[in-house]
Amino acid sequence: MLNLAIPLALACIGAALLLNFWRLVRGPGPADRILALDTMYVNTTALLVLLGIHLNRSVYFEAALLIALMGFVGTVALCKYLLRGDIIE
Amino acid sequence: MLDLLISFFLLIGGAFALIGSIGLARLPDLYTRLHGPTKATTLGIGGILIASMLHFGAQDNGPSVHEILITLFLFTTAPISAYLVARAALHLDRQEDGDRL
Amino acid sequence: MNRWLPQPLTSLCLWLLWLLLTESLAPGHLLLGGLLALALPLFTVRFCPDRPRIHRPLLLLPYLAVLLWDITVANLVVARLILGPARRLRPAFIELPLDLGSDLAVVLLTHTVSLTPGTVAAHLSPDRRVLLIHALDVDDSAELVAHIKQRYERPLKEIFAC
Amino acid sequence: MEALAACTVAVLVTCGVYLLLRARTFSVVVGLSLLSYAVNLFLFFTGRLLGKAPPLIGSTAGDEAPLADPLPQALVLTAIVIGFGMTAFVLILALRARGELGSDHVDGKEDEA
Amino acid sequence: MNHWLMMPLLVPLVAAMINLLLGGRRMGCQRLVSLACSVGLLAGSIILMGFAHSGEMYVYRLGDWPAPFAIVLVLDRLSGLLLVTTALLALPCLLQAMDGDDGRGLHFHVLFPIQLLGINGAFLTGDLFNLFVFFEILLIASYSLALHGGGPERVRAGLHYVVLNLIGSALFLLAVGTLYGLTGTLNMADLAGRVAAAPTDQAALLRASGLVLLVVFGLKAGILPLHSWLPALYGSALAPVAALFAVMTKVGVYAMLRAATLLFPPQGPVGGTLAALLPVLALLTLATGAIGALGAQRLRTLIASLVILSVGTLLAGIGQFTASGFSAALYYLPHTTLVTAGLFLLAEPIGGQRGDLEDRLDTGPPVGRPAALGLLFLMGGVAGAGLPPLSGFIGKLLLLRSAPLPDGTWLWGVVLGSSLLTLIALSRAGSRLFWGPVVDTETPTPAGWRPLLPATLLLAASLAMTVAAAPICRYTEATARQLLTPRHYIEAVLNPAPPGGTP
Amino acid sequence: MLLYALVLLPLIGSPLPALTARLAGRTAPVLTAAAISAVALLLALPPLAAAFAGAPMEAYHSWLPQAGLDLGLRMDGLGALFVLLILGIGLLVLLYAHYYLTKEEAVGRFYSFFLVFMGAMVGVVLSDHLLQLLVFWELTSLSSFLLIGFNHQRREARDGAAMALTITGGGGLALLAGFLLLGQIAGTYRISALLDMGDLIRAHPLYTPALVLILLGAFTKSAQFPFHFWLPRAMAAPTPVSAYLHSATMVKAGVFLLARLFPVLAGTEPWFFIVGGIGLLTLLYGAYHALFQHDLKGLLAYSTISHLGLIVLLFGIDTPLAAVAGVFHIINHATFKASLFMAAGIIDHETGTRDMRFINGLWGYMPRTAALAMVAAAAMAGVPLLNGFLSKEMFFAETLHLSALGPARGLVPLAATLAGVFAVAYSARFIHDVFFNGEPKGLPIYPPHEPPRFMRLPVVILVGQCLLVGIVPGLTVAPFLALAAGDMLGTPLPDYSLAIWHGFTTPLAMSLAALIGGLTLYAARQRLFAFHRQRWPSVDALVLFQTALDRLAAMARRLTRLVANGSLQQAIALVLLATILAVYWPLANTPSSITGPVRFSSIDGLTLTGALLMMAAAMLAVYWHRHRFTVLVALSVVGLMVVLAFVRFSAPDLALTQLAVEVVTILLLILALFFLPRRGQSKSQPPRRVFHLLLALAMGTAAGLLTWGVLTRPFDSIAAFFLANSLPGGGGANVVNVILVDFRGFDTLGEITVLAVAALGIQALLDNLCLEAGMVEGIPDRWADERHILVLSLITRLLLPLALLVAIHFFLRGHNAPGGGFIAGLVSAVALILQSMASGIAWTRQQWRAGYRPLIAWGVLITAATGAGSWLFGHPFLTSAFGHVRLPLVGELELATAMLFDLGVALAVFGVVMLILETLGNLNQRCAETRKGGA
Repeated sequence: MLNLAIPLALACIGAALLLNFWRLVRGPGPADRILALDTMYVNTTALLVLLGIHLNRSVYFEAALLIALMGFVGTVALCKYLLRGDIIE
Repeated sequence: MLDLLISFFLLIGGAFALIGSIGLARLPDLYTRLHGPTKATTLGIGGILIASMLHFGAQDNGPSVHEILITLFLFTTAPISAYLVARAALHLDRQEDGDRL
Repeated sequence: MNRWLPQPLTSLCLWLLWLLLTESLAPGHLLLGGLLALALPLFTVRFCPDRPRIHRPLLLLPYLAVLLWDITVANLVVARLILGPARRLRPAFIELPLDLGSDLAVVLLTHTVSLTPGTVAAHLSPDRRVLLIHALDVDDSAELVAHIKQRYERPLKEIFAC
Repeated sequence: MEALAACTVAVLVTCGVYLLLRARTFSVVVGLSLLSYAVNLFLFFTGRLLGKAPPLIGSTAGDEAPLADPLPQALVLTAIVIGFGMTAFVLILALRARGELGSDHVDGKEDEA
Repeated sequence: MNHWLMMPLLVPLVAAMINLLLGGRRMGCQRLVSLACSVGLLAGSIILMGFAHSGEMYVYRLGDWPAPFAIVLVLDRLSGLLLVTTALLALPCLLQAMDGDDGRGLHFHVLFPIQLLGINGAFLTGDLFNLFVFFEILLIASYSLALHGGGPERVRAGLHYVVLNLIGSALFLLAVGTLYGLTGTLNMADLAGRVAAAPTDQAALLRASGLVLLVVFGLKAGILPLHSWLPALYGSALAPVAALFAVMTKVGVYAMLRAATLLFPPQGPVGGTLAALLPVLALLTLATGAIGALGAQRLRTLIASLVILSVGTLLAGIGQFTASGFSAALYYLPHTTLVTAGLFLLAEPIGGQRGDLEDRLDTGPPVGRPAALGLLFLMGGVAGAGLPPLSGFIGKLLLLRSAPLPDGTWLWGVVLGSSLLTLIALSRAGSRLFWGPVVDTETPTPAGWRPLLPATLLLAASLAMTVAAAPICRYTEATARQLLTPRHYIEAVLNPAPPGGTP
Repeated sequence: MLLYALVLLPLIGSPLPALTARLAGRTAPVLTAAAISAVALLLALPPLAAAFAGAPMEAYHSWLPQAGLDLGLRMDGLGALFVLLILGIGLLVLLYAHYYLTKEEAVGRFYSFFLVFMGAMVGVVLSDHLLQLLVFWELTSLSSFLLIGFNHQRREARDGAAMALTITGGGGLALLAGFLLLGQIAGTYRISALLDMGDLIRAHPLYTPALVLILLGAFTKSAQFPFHFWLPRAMAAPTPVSAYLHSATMVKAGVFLLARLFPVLAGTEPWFFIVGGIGLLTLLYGAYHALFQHDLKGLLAYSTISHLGLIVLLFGIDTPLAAVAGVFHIINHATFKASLFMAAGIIDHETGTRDMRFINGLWGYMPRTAALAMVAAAAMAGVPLLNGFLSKEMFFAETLHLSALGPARGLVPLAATLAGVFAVAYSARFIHDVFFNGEPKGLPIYPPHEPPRFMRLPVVILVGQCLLVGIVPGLTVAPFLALAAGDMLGTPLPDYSLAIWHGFTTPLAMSLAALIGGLTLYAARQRLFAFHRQRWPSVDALVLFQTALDRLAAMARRLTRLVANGSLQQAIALVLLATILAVYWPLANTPSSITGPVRFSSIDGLTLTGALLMMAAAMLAVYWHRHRFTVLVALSVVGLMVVLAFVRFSAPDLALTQLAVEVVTILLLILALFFLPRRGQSKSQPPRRVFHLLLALAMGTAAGLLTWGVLTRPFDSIAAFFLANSLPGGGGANVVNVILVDFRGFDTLGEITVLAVAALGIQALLDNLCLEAGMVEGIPDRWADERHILVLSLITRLLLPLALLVAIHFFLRGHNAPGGGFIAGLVSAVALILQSMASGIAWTRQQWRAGYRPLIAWGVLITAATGAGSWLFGHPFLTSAFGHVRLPLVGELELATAMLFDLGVALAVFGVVMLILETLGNLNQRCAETRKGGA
């Protein structure tokens, strides 16, 4: 069962990443790109957890946590740049 | 049985993540696109995290609960990201179209 | 209490979080987590100058339950909208007048709005009186405003007593 | 997989080098970043592409997959950190150059047509 | 194990960090710490050279792990020589900097020891990746030092320097990766063995990695097509910094020498290409330096060209892969380092009193204090152009003698031809700077002996190297022999002597 | 020892005049210098006696065998003769110079240089070692440079000096090569040993190159055609210098060398043709041109050239007798030419000019000087009863026996006579034009009168010698000549007589012909001058030379700019080209394939997706490189995919580090973007872009090939050791971390040092910098007015403790699971930065006041101290220790030094990141204040 579900889920996430990237390429505005990037980060978090299940190792969990954290920081910074220019004024 | 449950959550998660991204890809403007990632993707990852909890919890080194942490974290930050993106987009649009609002 | 335990709630949360992180109830970790839970707030308290006062913390639980449920529903709704034909969408910006006295409450409301069906918070007016919401599919904006006020704002008002 | 790895490194290097050869400091910095990604990947790949077991002794899996070569990983880690310092430095230097030379051209001159 | 080996690394590191803790306000204390550090380094380096002079290889196994696995430091005669050269150079540079240049930017007294740390580390380490790390240390410190004081020229030159070296670092990693991917080791002694034993189908890749290393080291050393950053950088950096940088190119040369003798000896599958290429590059670089010197319009550019020229000369010696060639290069190395540094220091007081002319080589009013400055410049020029009786001549003599005709025809031609060009360039420069119509306007003349002391010390070293040529040559000859028998190095690193065998 | 003293005395004594000048004015320096010279002369007497006794004094010490450098001095007859000339004439010139130099001139310096030159010259003639000779040789070039340029206010002095140095110095280099070759051939550099090896050397295939190189040296020094042109220009030197260097000593160094090496090198066809030919050419050329000089010293200079040519020709003729004549002429020329120079100097001194067109009729003003000069000039012309006549006649005689030339043998005597004609003519001009020929015209100093008596004294002495030698050669010069010539040839001397009268011989006829022809020529000088002006357009050698040098310098500049033109792009392209060659060349030149024997592993979809995304994002970054903001986003994607790759191939630690670093980098880039100009960038020219693209492709392919080559080969690494020893030896299950803090902890110490220095460097770079905030195109002009976003700041404050908790978690588990000091430091730094982003840096700084620089310093120090701690236990640096402690309640606890090490790392990394961001963040703030203050 798992043998089927994991590849399927992986495929879904993979497809999601591709779609995100598509949006990132298309834009049209910078905000769209930030959104796409943010979504990529979130999807990658999911992907890492999935990979952990797939490889049956829990060591990727921290990486997932960190991706979530760092993705957030990146998004904040990019948005702040659009809004204010200087992100740590 | 457990496998079934895990698989279910995995598939739910994967599907929602995909749906969120589909929304991001095909919806017409930024504000509508925002909805996909903020909601569907969040749930998607939630599903996968539950699956992970079940999967690792079932193994012999005790319950696996730290996935909750990611969930919590994502649920705290995703709305802010969305808010900021929308805020930025509004700001940019206003520049272009004058004060629409 | 105040000197050495400035934020008891935060400390408690941190302790729990530490246990979550390490996934261990070993005495060593209980102790270490406790120490950290005590020590960290001493340092971070400076970063929270205006400590939010939660009047009735217990009410948070039902609120969170409602929220969780709504999130699940939200996803199903959004999924339907996304997968359906894009033409049928009726997106709109809606202004939600706010009636909350606490900053934390306002923030929680924006979170809630963003996580629940078909709405995303987009802009909070500088005076914190109006929240601009973007909705994916709106029939009647007034009804949506009323729904949000009734379902989320009211409990928040109670919790924070403002 | 080997071909894919080689291809990835090649593309990253190509892109990085092309950007390096642009005339604006920012492009150069981005090019350097790409180049360092490529080099880090390359260095990492020299430990061969083992996808099963991170070099953690006694990690959860019961299967006996060979542990990945930890040495390149340690090297890449060092390289990443050093690369970070260098990128930061050259970036700020680009700012300084803009301040001192009044331009973000790498040679400090204004555009020559 | 001989813990002295850590001294050239830890002393500057601790000194730098103490200076960092002292902060920007207490310049006096910082100077004292730096001075103590430099003096200590000098003393320690001399002691280390004394150890090395016994002919024994001192291997320091960091972390007490067996050799090919963890990092080792290795002290042989070559490292000893270079350590002493660096320390000898550092002290006058520091003294000069303490004349006020150190306050023209932040953190000079942190950067300066770190620069020494990087250089010393590069000379001592026996591990290829660790060499990379030390390269980075010395580079990052050099970036900041080169930019110390600011100003458009400096920033432009610095930017080019930094970017090129970042590319160099990437290429270094590329080469290290290839070597590791093929041989599975990083210890240079171990690498040497594995490269020699590599299957033939790996030869091409190994050769490629060797050549990429050559490019990397060549970039640091400033050999022919890779030298374009050098004149601008050395021409614009503050005098004590430019003087200190005289040894930076030698780090590249050192690395080439190490690689060419240990990793890729000419009889091996890889080294043949290297051995064929090196002499050609050397002569081209030599010619480039000489041509650059002739074409220089500023004194400091001229001296920078001399740096390029010296690199070419060094490689011309090394490229022969004979004891006499190595020995010539190794005698020439400290000489050229100290003399070019001295000239850089001298350029400062000369350029400083010429007003808008600065150090441009146009005829202007002669500089003040012609006796002292002129004498020093004459010494520097004589040594730099390789005229008798100073050490440059001995170095050149050793080099020419190491390549007897008719095989050495090219070398003789290029070396002598560039000597002529250098002679012309230096005599033109000297006569334009020191000789000219006397103008009544008052030129600001530096007073006292203090500002000239560092330059005097450095140039006096040339004199000392002449007087002490015989013992120095004995040392360099022994060094050359040691380099030509890498077996000893490999054995010392990989097969530790039985306990009690090493002090 | 005596010999060493003889050489070293003037050299070591050379600073004394300069020093005494400072103390005791004008007379002290000359007295010092004269005293030194006199003592040296005295010192020369015992060896002279030894030389006469046939047992030359010598001293030889081995010094630097590696360089072939030994110390060797030997004073045989030839050397002795020259020493006497150098010291004797030197003393006279010193006396003369004392009166010649004016008060204003830096006399001390002059005498110092003079002594250096004297010492060097003595060194040249006494050296018994080729290379040592060369050392002194170059020293004479250098000191003559300083002496010629003594009056450096005058342009011609500067230029003349530089030209002399260039020519003679260049010749010296050729000489060096020649000597080295000679040494290589003979196996020794010792001259006295070489002298016996003539046959061996002449038979060697390298003989000719060695000969040519040595001759180059000799000819440049002795101003032989075509290297003669520096000598007339060197006349810009003060006249004592000319009298000393350009008559008696330095220019004689070249002919001395020919004489010294005569037994070694002479006797072959190349010697005969080159030396003889050049000598003959120079003889004629100099004689002809001397006639047309208007400058007194110019005339003398060309005459010197001509006479040197004569001597060279004599040596070239290659018979023992010719050699004797050559040596004889060396002596004679030194005496009469030195005195002539001195006379010219006196005239210059007394009239203020040296132009013969103005100086006329001085006989009436300074008859004594005139008489002396006339005698000397007559000697120069070869008038009987004077020394010049004797050697010249020997010369004429020698030209008659040139069998080697075959049918052309008659030409040489003819040419010699012709040269004699011109010599007489210019000597006549010197006498007639200067001392008679009407009245002086427009002299700067008028009326001229006799110089001080002692200024004339040296001239008197020298002219007296001319007379003495000319009249009673047998009593005066004969023994010296015999000794010198004998030691030069190394063989018994042929019979010759120094008598004035040999009967009516062909040489006498030639002398007479020269005398008569010369006088006739001088009488017809008007027409001749006109002819000369037409045929020899006034080409100034100096101008030519300088133009040539300037051209050369300009060409050098162009060549230099060809490679280093100040363009970074070109520099990068060169580095890349070199690398591309370095990779492709070996790969192309190998028969074996790049692909190795290892079987390929299969690709899975996920990896493919990731790789595709990475590549696509990288290409996007290139495509968009003008839209900087978008580039940032693309770069983030690449970084993210790199993280995924690390995860995919089992490197969790790497993934964590890369992630954290990635975000901080992006933050930095964004911060920097704010300050970069928004102006749209112009594209570079299409051909250049194509070139860059090709370069990039080639480089990329090279990297790809390397990857491919490496990955398809079997692998046997030292990794097994780490995997096996990590837990038992390093006490950690996370092997990567154990490598970082233990096996290769030294790398880590280095890398945090790099980070620390980078941060400090950045701080230094941003010091005093103020930038206009720029904006990027496509982004609005106006920023949003909301400084801090409530929603964000509130939540981030809540997140801070959580993030710190996570950081501590990473830190504590690092040794056994992915994590460690780096990541902990980076995560906590990011957490704090998040506060800055949400609430502003000023606010954050208020809450958190710790200094970052001490943090960095302590971090590095802790790390280093941990390493050094192992010394206490007698272990090498960085030896780790760990142990398990059982605590009540808590359970087992692992304590490892690695932990402390990692703590240092974490502190340093945290400090570094914060310092960088804070400095950068403050930039805008500070600038805003500056701008406000300025406005």
